This record gives sequence, structure tokens and C-alpha cells, in this order.
Amino acid sequence: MTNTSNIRFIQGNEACVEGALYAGINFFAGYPITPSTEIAEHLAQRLPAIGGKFIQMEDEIASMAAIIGASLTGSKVMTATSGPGFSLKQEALGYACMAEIPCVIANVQRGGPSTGNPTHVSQGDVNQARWGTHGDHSIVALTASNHQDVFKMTVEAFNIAETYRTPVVLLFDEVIGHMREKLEIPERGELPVVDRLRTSVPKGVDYHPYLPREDGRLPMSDFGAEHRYNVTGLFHDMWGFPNNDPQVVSDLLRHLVDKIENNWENICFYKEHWLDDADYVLISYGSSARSAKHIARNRRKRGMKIGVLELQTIWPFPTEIVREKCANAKAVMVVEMNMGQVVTQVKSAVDHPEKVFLANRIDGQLISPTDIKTTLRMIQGKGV
Amino acid sequence: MTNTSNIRFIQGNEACVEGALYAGINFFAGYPITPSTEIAEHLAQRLPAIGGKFIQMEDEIASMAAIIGASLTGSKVMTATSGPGFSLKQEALGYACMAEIPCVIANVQRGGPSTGNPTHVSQGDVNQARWGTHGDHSIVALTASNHQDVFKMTVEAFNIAETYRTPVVLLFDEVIGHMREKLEIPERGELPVVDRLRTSVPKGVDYHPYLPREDGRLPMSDFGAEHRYNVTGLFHDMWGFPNNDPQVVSDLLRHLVDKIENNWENICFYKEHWLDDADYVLISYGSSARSAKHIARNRRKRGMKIGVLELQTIWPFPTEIVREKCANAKAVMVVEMNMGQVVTQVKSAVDHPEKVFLANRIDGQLISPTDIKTTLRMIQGKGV
Amino acid sequence: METERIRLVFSGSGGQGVITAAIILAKAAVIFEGKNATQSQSYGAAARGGATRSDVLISEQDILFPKVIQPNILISLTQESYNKFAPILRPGGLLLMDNRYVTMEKKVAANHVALPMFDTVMKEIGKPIVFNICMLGTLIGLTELVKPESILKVLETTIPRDFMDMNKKALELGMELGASEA
Amino acid sequence: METERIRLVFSGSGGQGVITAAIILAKAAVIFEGKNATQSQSYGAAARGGATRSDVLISEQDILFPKVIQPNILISLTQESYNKFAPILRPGGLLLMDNRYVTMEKKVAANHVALPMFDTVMKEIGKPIVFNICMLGTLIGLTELVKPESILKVLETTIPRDFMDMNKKALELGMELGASEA
Amino acid sequence: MGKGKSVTHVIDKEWCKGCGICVHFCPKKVLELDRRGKVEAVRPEDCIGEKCMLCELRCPDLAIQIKENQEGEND
Amino acid sequence: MGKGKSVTHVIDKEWCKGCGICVHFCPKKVLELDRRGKVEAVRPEDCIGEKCMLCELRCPDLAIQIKENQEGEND
Amino acid sequence: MSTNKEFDFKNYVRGRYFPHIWCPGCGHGIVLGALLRAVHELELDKNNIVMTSGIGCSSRISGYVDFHSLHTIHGRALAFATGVKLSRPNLKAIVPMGDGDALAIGGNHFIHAARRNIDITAIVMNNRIYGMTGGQFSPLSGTGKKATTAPYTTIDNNFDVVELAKAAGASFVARSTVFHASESKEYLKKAIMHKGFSVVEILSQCPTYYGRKNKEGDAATMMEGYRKNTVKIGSKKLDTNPDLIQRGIFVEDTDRPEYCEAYDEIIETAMKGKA
Amino acid sequence: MSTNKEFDFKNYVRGRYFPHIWCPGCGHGIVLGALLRAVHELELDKNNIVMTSGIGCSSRISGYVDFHSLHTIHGRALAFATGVKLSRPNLKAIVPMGDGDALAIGGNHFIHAARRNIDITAIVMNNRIYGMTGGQFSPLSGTGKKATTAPYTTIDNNFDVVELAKAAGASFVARSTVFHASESKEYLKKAIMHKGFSVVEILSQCPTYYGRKNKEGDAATMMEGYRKNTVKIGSKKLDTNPDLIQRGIFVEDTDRPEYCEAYDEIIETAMKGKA
Ligand SMILES: Cc1ncc(C[n+]2csc(CCOP(=O)(O)OP(=O)(O)O)c2C)c(N)n1
Ligand SMILES: Cc1ncc(C[n+]2csc(CCOP(=O)(O)OP(=O)(O)O)c2C)c(N)n1
Ligand code: SF4
Ligand code: SF4
Ligand code: SF4
Ligand code: SF4
Ligand code: SF4
Ligand code: SF4
Ligand SMILES: [Mg+2]
Ligand SMILES: [Mg+2]
Repeated sequence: MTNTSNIRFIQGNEACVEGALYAGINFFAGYPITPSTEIAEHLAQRLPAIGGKFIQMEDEIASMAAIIGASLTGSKVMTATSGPGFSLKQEALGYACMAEIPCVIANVQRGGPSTGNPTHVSQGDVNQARWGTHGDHSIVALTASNHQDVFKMTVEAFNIAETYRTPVVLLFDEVIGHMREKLEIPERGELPVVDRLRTSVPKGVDYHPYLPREDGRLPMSDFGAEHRYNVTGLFHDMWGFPNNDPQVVSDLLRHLVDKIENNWENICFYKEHWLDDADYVLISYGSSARSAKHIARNRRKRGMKIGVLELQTIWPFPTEIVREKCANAKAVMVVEMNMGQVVTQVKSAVDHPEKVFLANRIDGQLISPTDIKTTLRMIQGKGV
Repeated sequence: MTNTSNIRFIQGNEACVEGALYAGINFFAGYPITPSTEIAEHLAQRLPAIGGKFIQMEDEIASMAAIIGASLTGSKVMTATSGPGFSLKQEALGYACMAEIPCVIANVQRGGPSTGNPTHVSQGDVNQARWGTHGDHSIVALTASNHQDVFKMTVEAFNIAETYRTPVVLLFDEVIGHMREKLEIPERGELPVVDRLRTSVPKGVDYHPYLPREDGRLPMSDFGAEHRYNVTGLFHDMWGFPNNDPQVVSDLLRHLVDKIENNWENICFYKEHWLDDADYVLISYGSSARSAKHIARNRRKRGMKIGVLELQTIWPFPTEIVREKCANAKAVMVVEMNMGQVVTQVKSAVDHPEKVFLANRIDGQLISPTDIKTTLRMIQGKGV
Repeated sequence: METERIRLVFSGSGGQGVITAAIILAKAAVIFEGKNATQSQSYGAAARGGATRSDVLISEQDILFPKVIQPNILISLTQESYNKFAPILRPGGLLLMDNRYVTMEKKVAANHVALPMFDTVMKEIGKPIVFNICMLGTLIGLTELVKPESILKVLETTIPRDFMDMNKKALELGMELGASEA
Repeated sequence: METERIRLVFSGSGGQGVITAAIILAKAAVIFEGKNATQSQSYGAAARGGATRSDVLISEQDILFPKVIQPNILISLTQESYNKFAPILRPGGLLLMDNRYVTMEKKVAANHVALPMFDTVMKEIGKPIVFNICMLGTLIGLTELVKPESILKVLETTIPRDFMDMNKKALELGMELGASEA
Repeated sequence: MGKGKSVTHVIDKEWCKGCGICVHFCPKKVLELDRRGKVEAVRPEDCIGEKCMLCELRCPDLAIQIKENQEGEND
Repeated sequence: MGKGKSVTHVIDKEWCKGCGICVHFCPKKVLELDRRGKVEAVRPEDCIGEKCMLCELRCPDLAIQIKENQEGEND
Repeated sequence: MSTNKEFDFKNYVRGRYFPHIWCPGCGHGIVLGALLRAVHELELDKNNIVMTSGIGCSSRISGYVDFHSLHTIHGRALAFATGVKLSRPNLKAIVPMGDGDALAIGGNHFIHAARRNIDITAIVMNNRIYGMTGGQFSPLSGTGKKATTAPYTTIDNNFDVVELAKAAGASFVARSTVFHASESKEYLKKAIMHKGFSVVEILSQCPTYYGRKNKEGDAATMMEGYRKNTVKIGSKKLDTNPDLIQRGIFVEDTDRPEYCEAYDEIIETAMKGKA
Repeated sequence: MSTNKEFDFKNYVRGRYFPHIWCPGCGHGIVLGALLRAVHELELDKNNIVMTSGIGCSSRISGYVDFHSLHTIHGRALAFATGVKLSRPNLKAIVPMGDGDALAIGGNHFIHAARRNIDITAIVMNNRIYGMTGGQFSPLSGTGKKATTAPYTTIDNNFDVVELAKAAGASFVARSTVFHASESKEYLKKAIMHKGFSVVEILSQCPTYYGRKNKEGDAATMMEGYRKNTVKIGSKKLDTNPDLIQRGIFVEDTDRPEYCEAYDEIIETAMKGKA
């Protein structure tokens, strides 16, 4: 019998909470919404017990605002929501991009558009995570297909947020959020935990909060500490003061995008399963990836050369990885629960978009191994 | 001297107002924001004079909500906003998609993300218009590069909204919105004006508000008329009552998308300038297209085979048109004021994405003919 | 598709604690027997009233697809849930019912076990609240899916000490019922 | 790039009505002379205080790019705007200034016209509000860009009847000033 | 009126969820839940009908309505 | 104190926007706008300084401050 | 009050969708009953009523009534209803809302609708909890309560809906409870007929979450609580127990101009060409 | 009140960004002056102050002060400040807002911050107009006013900020005007030192839009209006002219628990492992 002290049998939403605590969260603001609510509920219990703060705000906009405010005082912060709430957070999320505020936003996806299918699974917010707020910007979005990875990706979300001073979206889904399975909580030190860079500029010396270092990073100074500076959602100079000089504007915008896009390799998480000799490559993520892996494992047993590329970083989209892993495939099938959001990215990534197919489901039911098998047969010209 | 009675010298925002009035608007709700505010201001003046209603709501969310409510009573409705306000409207915009409510949303684009560069031009909300709300859906977005077209596209926006029972986004930009130039207001009858289909089901007979006809259209019945039915943002049955049966969910979602995508040809507006023999195809839209046309006209005079494909429908993206018009091009250059939003669509549309280039500007200044010329020289290998 | 995976569907109505029972079983398998298990349940607007369903998979292997399409064990504690879910039971599977709440309608090709779990609980303990634990006892009495000690260990970590005896008793009652039929 | 396009920049400070003047001119050209014209202006946080700028293009052809990069006519009614915009004037272009507000700093290769427009208005009419119309008069007196009647027609549609006389007078004063230098 | 057979309890057992509110508040103990947990008028003759109506007014499921049998209606 | 040379009007002409608020409200008519529309203390000797401070308190541009010349400071 | 036709719920609901989805004993159904009865007694034409709601258990009410019904998004019902009403002032606008819907996410629309004094009837179905999402505290829960997001009890003060509505400008404000179903109906009737923005707060139990979490017993017991803990405005019992909640009509002001009527005057002016 | 160091604006502002962008005669600058003076007289450490603002002319104030400053998005400043304050309760949180920012788009955050009684000082710089966007009416304009979106005059009633703040739960509520700059400063001092949510409404002229549109004259004339049209709370002048606006401290309640302090007790309970 294994040592059970680190083992939990919990929902994915709770695994996310465990990950956040491991990463050092100390402030959460949220507004309840299915199917993400359990994240708030567990943090309401857990945070005060470690001296952290939990607050239920009047809406999602206020929740997003509150975590940004708290982050500036030096807290590690997070909020959680689902579809309609994620739409409401978009304006403030763009603020976090512009003002470069580390924060984590979990979106446990449900069926949309609108109120949609609130208690059922979907992966329909992939493109919204990228483009939901107005204006050019870049964003990081991570996902996971099992609780161990939910935990790990949550830790990574905080790490990326703190490293690159950026909002990071955790794009989970209803199945992952609500299902219970095992989580083995890693020992301290087993996973890296990153804190934000803080400035070494001493008191009295000019601190430039918005002057990137050569590596693109910007050391921070907590509100309340000795450096007083301005934070704004307008384009701004190196002191954080509003400035719309064309050069300032374009430099800042490029910086905001480049700090993410140029670091894509450091942000890029994925898993591969039986890809080495795969003729058929399934690309999937989140709960869909479970079915993809299921069918691949199953077909492998019957000798089919099939493998799975499981994406954990969705944005920035791992174009290079996808191209490389699909280079030798006879066919590529994207397995997702929407009308084809990641498949569009895959098509532009690969050399032969005509070999890319979509196996999807949009009715609120988890896509099943059988669904994938059916599509696979059709691709192979075998009919249903 | 021309007959001057129909000629105006006005801002683009006012041209939009004239178009809306021509199309039969009788309800507007809004919240001021630069650079769209003049639309509200002029309608505040004009609507009551024709017995229509103007209301300044407490925020953009409420404005979007109010026009949806008004539309259900049979009014032709519109709201107008810019970046931050457009982000706030996303949740209710998704509701309009789901509940199939005719409405027009003008977004006069300014620099983003966040508060960004409020008084300066940008075209950074193109992808947001498509993906800003959560969940799968489809959307129509139109744009224009001069006031005559602002007028015309506004009329078309209402027509499409009423025809397909869908929100239509007018994606203008600060230069178009604020600049003054001539508008010649067409005579009544010169442009088509479409009213929504109303049901012919008589009183007492079952009316199914959400049962599409064979052509995908759904005749409406005004609130206050004899048919009482339910409208919801949840997936719903043909009476409009919530229903999450998998079949109902997937049928409705497909209907929402298909009614737009399958009708793309009827929704697709574009203009071509000197394309017949063009080796170089500039693709542009909005105020950028003015510069593209400027340089093309100029180069043509010097014998260069260059033409412009001016997009007026941005979403659904006119993939077929773009592929066709670029088929014989040596190089295609997308001219836009963002970090490359339409260019991505163009690359996936054409057969040779490697021949597609981007001429852009992201600093709040209108891209100039010189900027385009510079990129053109580089494409041609001539250096700057 | 694989046979080594045990696929259970627990069904009943809101207040009967079927979801809790499902979680306890799966948790016991995972934490105290080193197996893999997943538990999931249907949520929905009507879930408060209508039939509740919880899916449990138990396996030595990784469990990937966590939904049960064709259970090999179905537990139904209400007529409504029986009617709804009996048709999806895998031929040859086990169908455990409470004989107070469920009247079999047409015999499906399965091993039907209808036992007086509720009545036994009410007679011997008098508290409907442990009906679900008795049901769990019956289930493991019938199937030996997990050891009763594992269930008890789970209960110890989740239930106030004062209630342990009652739960233990319910579990034992169930096991006896189950064993009698096994 | 083309020469047939007349490219004007009107500049000054907030209260001086330079934007209004720019609009009137462009409107007159479009509505009453069948030409094409565009007018645009800079907006901005600091616009309320600092230098105001409005660009006007007039042409027989379609006007596409509506911003003026190198004006061939620059009007400056304040020192600040003069300092800021004089450098972008096209060599050989016309620079019209008010000689009360602007002191030339260094001579650029342009046709400089500094006239007492403000003082004339104050002396003859006494209302600073028509300073901009006087400036327009001066401009068309100098350049004959549009006919004075066209300006008057625009004014008739936008200005309360009571004020027409004053405006007309200001226009005429300006035209005289302009003609004297033309 | 308001006493004896002149009152009918129109009960929709499909709609009744057996919450017991009507039973609890009935001043005349007219109502009870049946084996399936649905309401039943077990002592309809004690019902005071229009003078009371509490069950109808407080039933959250619109499952019970009191109909006065208006015998003298056509007099 | 509060009379005569003991008061200095520290004026930042860069910051002053010539709104005229201080001029309007100065009880002693100490202030006026100059030709460029910037404030000036034309009758500083009439200023009653700390007893008043209205100009400083009401200047929206933080452009004027009243400094008492504390002559007896080191006594 | 008597009407020609005898009252029958079934004439006012969409029977197809019954039994409804509310839990056994949920107070929201009693509000539904009171409302339908009010509409019946007022002899309103069903074609002239638009019921607009947001999201929440309470908001599902709009699907059940046989009026024009608009089930919108969380918190924004009053904004949608404002569009309906201003566009067609002849329609009666009724907006039932949960406490969270009306006063958490929807608080701004609530105070602004009140400020405008637009002729809409807002019904706050106050169960002091977010029912639909499973029992989180709301801005009306008050301090010292248990909720899934307040495992250590709440520290958030509650709004007083009546005070807030008054301060914001509502011209009719009343409060009752589902225990007082008849009284609720009477207030609803007055509210619906009132010209201007009217608010009726009705305390309504959520036995499933609020009741269970706070050990308040079953539905009937919770309703007994409404009897015990509320009094008519100004009751003498308040002297000894000031914590009692007052029921009654707090504001009924018929002098304040209604928004749509005021707008009609704007139209008149505008049509004369004056700006 | 006297302090050790002599007051000098320049010690409290970011001189680099002066002259500021406000129009000549804009009242917002006077609020800035009063606030800086209040901070000076309270001898607060600049490192302990976080000023959070939204978007609007008024909101640009945060860029000018030499405190920690957070210039956020329109209407949401109080929500950002709630995060700042709850995360670091030792910091003083000051939130200046325009009337539109605070009470149009931001109305919900305003009433909720008040409800929680969180220790933030909200300053409503009320010019009765949207200045930054060029003169649209606001929820504080009141009826019969001209604005770019009300060419035929407004029909929207205005909120009474004091009443709304009171009803929502603010524990300190005061009102003054920029004419009364010294009084404003005194109220600001009290508000900043008050433990709990404090609101100071300061009437502040916008000569550029509100003044011009409504023919109220130049800045000084508008300020004369504040003298003429306001009185101290309960002044006898109200008997003859009840439309006079009252100035003063309307609420000062030090008994109500402050949010962050209440939260500390939750932490204590939780750390003992009780849920
Ligand atoms: C934008 C958004 N945020 C959150 C939710 C989730 N949600 C649905 S109903 C609800 C609250 C329900 O509480 P209340 O309004 O009091 O109604 P009740 O269910 O108690 O009747 C919440 C938070 C949502 N649907 N949309
Ligand atoms: C979401 C959003 N909506 C609208 C705006 C445009 N906007 C900026 S400031 C403002 C109102 C300004 O008025 P007020 O808050 O009273 O401040 P003032 O400028 O009068 O000081 C508006 C509507 C915006 N920036 N963001
Ligand atoms: S109140 Fe209604 S639902 Fe409840 S038991 Fe009585 S009839 Fe049934
Ligand atoms: S009407 Fe009154 S007495 Fe009759 S059954 Fe109903 S509650 Fe009982
Ligand atoms: S109040 Fe200030 S800005 Fe105005 S004139 Fe006086 S010093 Fe200048
Ligand atoms: S302190 Fe008083 S008297 Fe002196 S200049 Fe200022 S306003 Fe005038
Ligand atoms: S959860 Fe509460 S509010 Fe919702 S239906 Fe059940 S009892 Fe009613
Ligand atoms: S527009 Fe009004 S509020 Fe804005 S700076 Fe100018 S005077 Fe002040
Ligand atoms: Mg509630
Ligand atoms: Mg304002």
C-alpha cells in the first residue's frame, strides 16, 4: 500500500486549488459560476487558514479588478470563472496585459455561446482566451487533461505570470473541473515555484517600473514599498505615466507581444504519447485528450500506428511543435469539443493542411473514444 | 453646381448616423466613449425628432442589453462604442447571437489593448469582433473606408441583422469616424432597406419562434403582439424554452453558425480597384484602404501592375474571394493597422501563403502611402 | 472496451446520497487500495428534482475516458432511475436495486438483485441517512470491489466520530445482505 | 505626392476656432463648389491645452489619404503652433500668421505672411469670436481657394441670423487684408 | 359555504413535490402527504375554502387549487 | 504679519493657465493676469497672507503659493 | 377583490414545462403564484405583459408564465427591460430577480432604473443566497451566516433593499414575504399599477442551500420564521425588538415624472425642431 | 492645524508632468490641492498611500500625486482598490472618481464598497458631466440640463450621492465644494482617518463643457454658484429655499466593523482550523 498522506481523491477544481496553494497564492477574488465555483469555495476555506485573503466580489469585473490591485501589493493572485464571467473579465484582463500585472485566471469551460449549457462540457472558449479583449496583445493559456496535470499547470501558470508579468489563463473544462480522481501532491521543491523579480534599485535612486531589462523582464516594486510609481492602462513611458508618442506606443506594444511570443519555448508544455512512428497523429487537450489517448492506446494494441500530441500550452500556439510532430503523419486529427478552434491553428501550422481532420462534439457530451474511432474510420475511407 | 440638398460634409460617425436613419433605426442605447461618441450625440438629436428613442445607459453592458430588449418589441436598434466598451458588450453580444436578436453594434476602433491610445486610430479589434464572446458562434462584421461606404455599410448592417436575426458589428476606426468629407445621401429606394420577417401564423395557432424555415430564416413576432413566447440565452427548443438535450444543443449551435456561414455570399461586400491584371495585390479595409488605394493609383500611373482588394465584409471572412483575387498575384500585401489580424486570414485563404506580406502601423498614426511604398520596395527586393 | 475496468453507475434521487456513496467507493479504491478510479456525476437544472446519476470507473490501469456508457454494475434506488438507466446496463451485468423503491418492469439480460436495503436500515438503525452506506455494503458484499476496511477508513476521514458506529453498522448490514446473494 | 491637391494645416490654440474655420473652408469647397475635400483634426488628452491642429485637403480628384504630411499652406495663430508646425511646411508654401500672437523665429523657405488679423477684428468689430472668420477671409483673399460667397453660404446654414452681419464683416476685413498681400 | 362538500381540492400530483408546506399550514388539518409523498385532501369536509385558501396561496408548485362547488349558481 | 512685504507670492508661470480664479476671489485685489494671461501679484503689499490663502487654496493648477517671510524666525 | 373570471393558475402558465425545476418547498413558486393571481385580479391582458429576468433559480420564473418572456443574462434584466419599456411604453414590464441577480452583479442597473423612475416593476425574490450556483452568500445574506463561500461565516454586511431603492429614487417600494402570500399579491398589484419604478422585495426561502447551511429547518419552518421575524411597518413590537424586519409599503410617490412620459415630451419638443 | 514641515505642493506631486492636462479653471485641480494639503497636515507617509482611480478627467489626478498610484479602467477603481486594501490593510487607500466614473458605470462598485465598509476613502469629484468625453450628461447632472447627449435637455433624475452612500452602508459621508477648499480639505482629513468606507463628494466645476453648455459662465462664476447654492447642513436658509445643497458631514459612524478587520478574525478562526 502506498503512502497516502499526499494522495487526494478530489475534483479537478480542487486540484487547481491545491496547485495554486503550492504555487503560493495568497489572494483570490471571485464570483460564483458553474462549473468553476468549487475553486472559489475551496479557497474560501483554505486561504484564511494560511493567512491569505479570499473575497467574493459583486461581479466578475470587480473580481478581476481586485486581483490586479492585490497583485500590485505583491500578492500572488488568481480568479476563477466560466464562459459568461470570462466575457465580463475581458476588459480588465486587457488592463493586466497593458499594465503587466502577474495574475492567473481560470476559465472552467462550459457550453456557449451565452448562458448556453452551463452544466455541460465544452472547449469553446479557446479563441476567446486569445482574442477576447480589444486591441493587439498576447496571452498565455494553459490546459490539462488530468488532475496531476491540472495541479502542475496551475503551478506553471503562476510561474509564468510572475516571470513575464502577464495574465495567464487556465483553460480547463467542465469534465476536468467536476470529475474526481487521484491527485498526488508533490513534495515542496519537487516542482519549481517562481516568484516575481523585485527591483534591486535602492531607495532614493530612480526606479523605472516600465523599462524592460535586456531579457525583456521588468523587476517590480510592491505598492507600499519605497518606490512610488504610476500604473496605467494607457500607453505609458518608463515611469508608467501616460504617453501617446508614436514611438512609445509601438515600442510598448511590441514589448508586450514579444515578451510572450519570443519566449514561447519556455512557456510551451505538451506531452506526446506513441508519436515516434505514428502514421496517425491525434492532437488534443483537456478532457478530450483523455478520449484521444484512450482510443490510441486501444488501437496501438491492435497494431495501428497512432499517437497523441497532447497540448498543454494552447497560447502562444506551439506552431513549431505541431509542425514537427506532424511532419511524418499520414493524417492528423484534432480532437476537441468545439466547432474547430485548435484545428484551424493546426492547419496553418502544418505543411499539409489537407491532411488535417477534425473529430469534435458540440452537444455538451464528452467526446468519446467511439466518436474518435468513427472519424478515424472515415479518414481511412472505411466508412462508419 | 450640383444639387446640394442631399450633400453633407460631415464626420464618418455622422455618416453612420445618416445610414442608420436611412435604414430605419428607431432605438439607440449607448454610453459615451471616444472615438465613437458622436454617433450617440447625433442620434440623441435626431431620433426624438422622428419619434424614435435615444437613451444613455449607465454603461455599455446596459446599452447592449437595452437594444436587445427594444429589438424584441420590433424596433430597429443600434449601439455604438469603442475598445473598452466593446469588451464590456461581449457577454450580451453572445446573448444576441444565441437568442437571434437583430441588432447593430458599431465599434469605432481606437488603440488598444486596455485604455490604450483612445484618441488615435487602430484596427486592433478585428479578431475580437469574431471571438470576443465565449463559446462557438458566428458573427457578421462590416467596415468601410469612406463616408459614402460608411453610410452604405450601415444600411447593410441593419439589413443583414434583420434578415438573419443576428448581431452585426460595424468595425470602423478613428480616422473614418472623426474625419469629415462628403456624403451624398441616397434617395429613398436607391439602397435596399430590409425589414425583419414577421410571422404569418395567425393568432391562436401555435407559433414556433425558434423553428427555422427551410431557408434558415425565422419569422419573428413582436413582444406585445398576439404570440407569447420565451427568449433565452440557454440552448432552447423551438418554443424558446431552455433545453439541453444533446441533439437540441448541437442542432441549434449548427443553425446559429450555418445561417451566417452558408450565406456568406449574400453578406460579402468588397470592392476591387485595378485588380484585373495586378501582379501586386494590396488587401486592405477601413482607413488603411485609403492609403492602399492612394499608393496603387499612384504606382499605376508609373506603370506598376498593382491593384487593391478592399474588404468591406471582414466576418465571415471572404476566403473564396481572397483566394480568387490573389490567384495570379506575384505578391499580396495586407495593409492594416494592427499586428497582423487580417493577414493571418489571408494567409490561410491563399494557395501561397509565403507570398503574403504585411504592411502595418501600430503607433496610432494612420498608415501612409509612404509606409506602404516602403514595404512594397522591400518585397520587390529594392530595399528602402 | 477493456474488460479490466469496472464501470458502475449509481442512480437514485437527490436526497438518497448516491453520489456520496459513489465517491466513497472510488476514494476507497484509490487511497487505500492503490487502484485507479474516477467518479463523475451529472449536473443540470433539473438534477435537483429528477434522477441523479454518478459514474465510477475502477481499474488497475490509467482511466482515461471517465464516463460510463455501458455500466457492468448499475445501482438504482428509485423507480425513475431504474427506468432510465436499466436499458444501458451491459448484458450480463449486475443490477442492484432497493426492493422498496423499485419494481422491476421487464427483465433485462442481467443479474438482478433486489434487496430490502432501505427497510433493513430503517428496521435496524432507524436513520434513512445511512441508507447509502448500507447500499455500499451490499455492493461490496456482492462484488468484493474493495475491502470493507477501505470504506471504513474513508468514512473515518469524512464523518464526525459520533456517527461512525451507525455507519459501520449500516455497512455491515449491507454486507450481510449482499453476501447472502453473492 | 500629387500637386493638384491643396494641403492645408490650420493651427492655433483651443479657443481660437481654427477647427471651425477649417471645417467651413472644406465644407464650402465640397458643398458649394463641387470639389472634394477632407478635414481632420488631432484629438488628444493634451489637446485642450496645447496646440490645436486641423488638416484640410482640397482637390478635384478623390482624396484618399486624408492627413497632411507636408502642407503647402500653414496657418498659425499662436507662437506654440507656429514653432511646432512651421518646420513641416513644404518649401515654397504659404505661411499665414497673426502678427499679434506669432513672432517669426527663423525664416523658412516659404512665403511668410504675418497680418494683424486679430487686431483688425478687435478694432473694427470688437469681438474676438470672429477672429477665425477674418482669418478665413484673409486666406481666401490671399489664395482664392474658394469663393467668398461659398463661405457665406456655409455660414448661413450654421450661424444664427443675428450673427451673420458680424461674420460677413469679419470675412470682408480678412479678404481685404489678404488681397493687400496677394 | 366554506364547510362540507362544497369545496373541491384540485390537486395535480404530477406537479406536487411533497414539500409539506400546505400540510403544515392548513388550519383545519385537511391535508396529508400520501405514500409517494404527494399531497392528499384527507379531510376535505373540514376545509373552510375561500375563507382560507392558504394551501393554494402558499403552494410553491401551483399543485393545489380550491374550487368552491357553487351549487346555488344558477338560482 | 499678513501685511506688507512679509508675504511672497511664489508663482509658477509655466503652471498657471490664467483661469482667473485667484484674481476673482482675492479679497485684496492683489492679483492680476499679465499680457500672456499668467497671474501676477501686482499689489503684493496688500496681501493678507496666512489669514487668507484663498488664491493658493483655490488655484486649480497649484501655480501660486503664499510664503510668509518669517523675519523673526531666528529670534 | 373579485373578478369576473374565476382564477385558475393554468390559464397563466406554460403547462408544458411543469412541474417546474424548483426544489420542493422553494419559496420562488409562491412568488409565482402571488404574481399570477395579481395579474388575474388586475385583469391585465397577457399580451400586454413582458416579463424579463436574469439568471438564477428565481429568474427561471419567466419561462413558466404565459406572457411575453425574456430570460436574459445574469444581473442585467432591468437593462433589457428598460429597452423593452422605452421602446414600447404601452407594455407592462415586470422584472423578477434573485437577490444576487438584482443586487450583486445587477446592483448598478437596479439603482439606475430606480433613478430614472422608469415604469418597471422589480420583484426581488430574496432568499439571501445564490441558489442556482449552490449556496454562496449574497449581498443580502448579512453577517454571521454560513455559505459555501463563507465556511467561517460571512463578514459582509447586507444591503437593505428598501433603503437602497428609496435612496436611488424608486417611487414605489414595498416588502413582504412568501408566508404573507396574500399581502405579497396586494403589493404586487399596487406595484404593477404604479406609474414609475416600483420595487417589491419578497422574502422567499431556499430550503436546499440557505436553510440547510444555516440549520433553519424545512420550507415550512423557514416560513414560520417569516411570520415570527417580520412585522408591519411601525409595529410596536419594534420597540422591544428593533431587529424585526418591517413589511409594508415604504414609498408610494405618484408625483415624480415617469421616464417614458418625460421622453414623450422630448419627442414633442424635437418634432417641433427645437434643440 | 499646523505641522512641522511647511507645506509645499511640489513635495507631493510629480512635477515632471506639470502643468497638468486639465483645462484652465477646472475644479479638479482644486480638489488635488485640498487633498495634498490634507495628506500633509495628517503627516502621512507617502509610501503608505495608494491612490487608485478610473478613467475621466478627474481620474488623471492619480498620475500627478507622488504616492503609489493606480490609474485603472473606467468605473472600476473601487474594485481595484478593494484588492489593494484587503491584500495590504496597512496602506491608506484613496480613490478619487468622476461623477460618471463613480456613479454611472461604477455605481455598483460604489454601493458594494460602501456595503462592505472597507477602509477606503472615495472622493467623488462631481462636475455633473462627463468631462473627458466631451460633455455628455451624467447620473448627477439632474433634469433640465443641456449636454451633448441631451440637446433637448435632460430628463434623467440625479442620484443624491449622500443618500445613496448612506443607504448602501458607508460609515462616513460628507459633501463640500471647491469653493470651500479649506472645508473640503478638513473633510478629506477626517475621511482619510476614518476607519471604514468614507465618501466625500466635492462639487467641482467643468467650465469647458458643463459651464459652457449650461451658460454658467467662467470658472470663477461657477464657483460663486457653489457659494450661493450651498449651505451647511440644517441651515435656516433651507426653510425658504429647500433646493439649496447641504454641505457637511452627514454620517460619521465609528462603531460598524471594518471589512479588513473583520477578515482578520476570519483568519484567526481559520487558523484554529474551524470551519
Ligand atoms: C455573468 C454570470 N456570472 C455568474 C453566473 C452564475 N450564476 C447564475 S445564477 C447566480 C446567482 C443566483 O442567485 P440569485 O440571483 O440570488 O438567485 P437564486 O438562484 O437564489 O434565486 C450566479 C452567480 C452567471 N450565470 N453569469
Ligand atoms: C468602459 C469605458 N466606457 C467609456 C469610457 C469613456 N469615458 C472615459 S471617461 C468617461 C466619463 C468621464 O466622466 P466623469 O467620470 O464624470 O469624469 P470627468 O471627466 O467629468 O472628471 C467616459 C464615459 C471608457 N474609457 N471606458
Ligand atoms: S404545498 Fe404544494 S407542492 Fe408542497 S406538498 Fe402541498 S401541494 Fe405539494
Ligand atoms: S383552504 Fe385552508 S382549510 Fe382548506 S385545505 Fe387549504 S389550507 Fe386547509
Ligand atoms: S488660479 Fe492659478 S491658474 Fe488660475 S490664474 Fe490664478 S494662478 Fe493662474
Ligand atoms: S493670500 Fe489672499 S489676499 Fe493674498 S493674494 Fe492670495 S487671495 Fe489675495
Ligand atoms: S436551490 Fe434554493 S432557490 Fe434554487 S430552486 Fe432550490 S430551493 Fe429554490
Ligand atoms: S473637460 Fe471639464 S472636467 Fe475635463 S479638464 Fe476640462 S474643465 Fe476639467
Ligand atoms: Mg438568491
Ligand atoms: Mg464628471
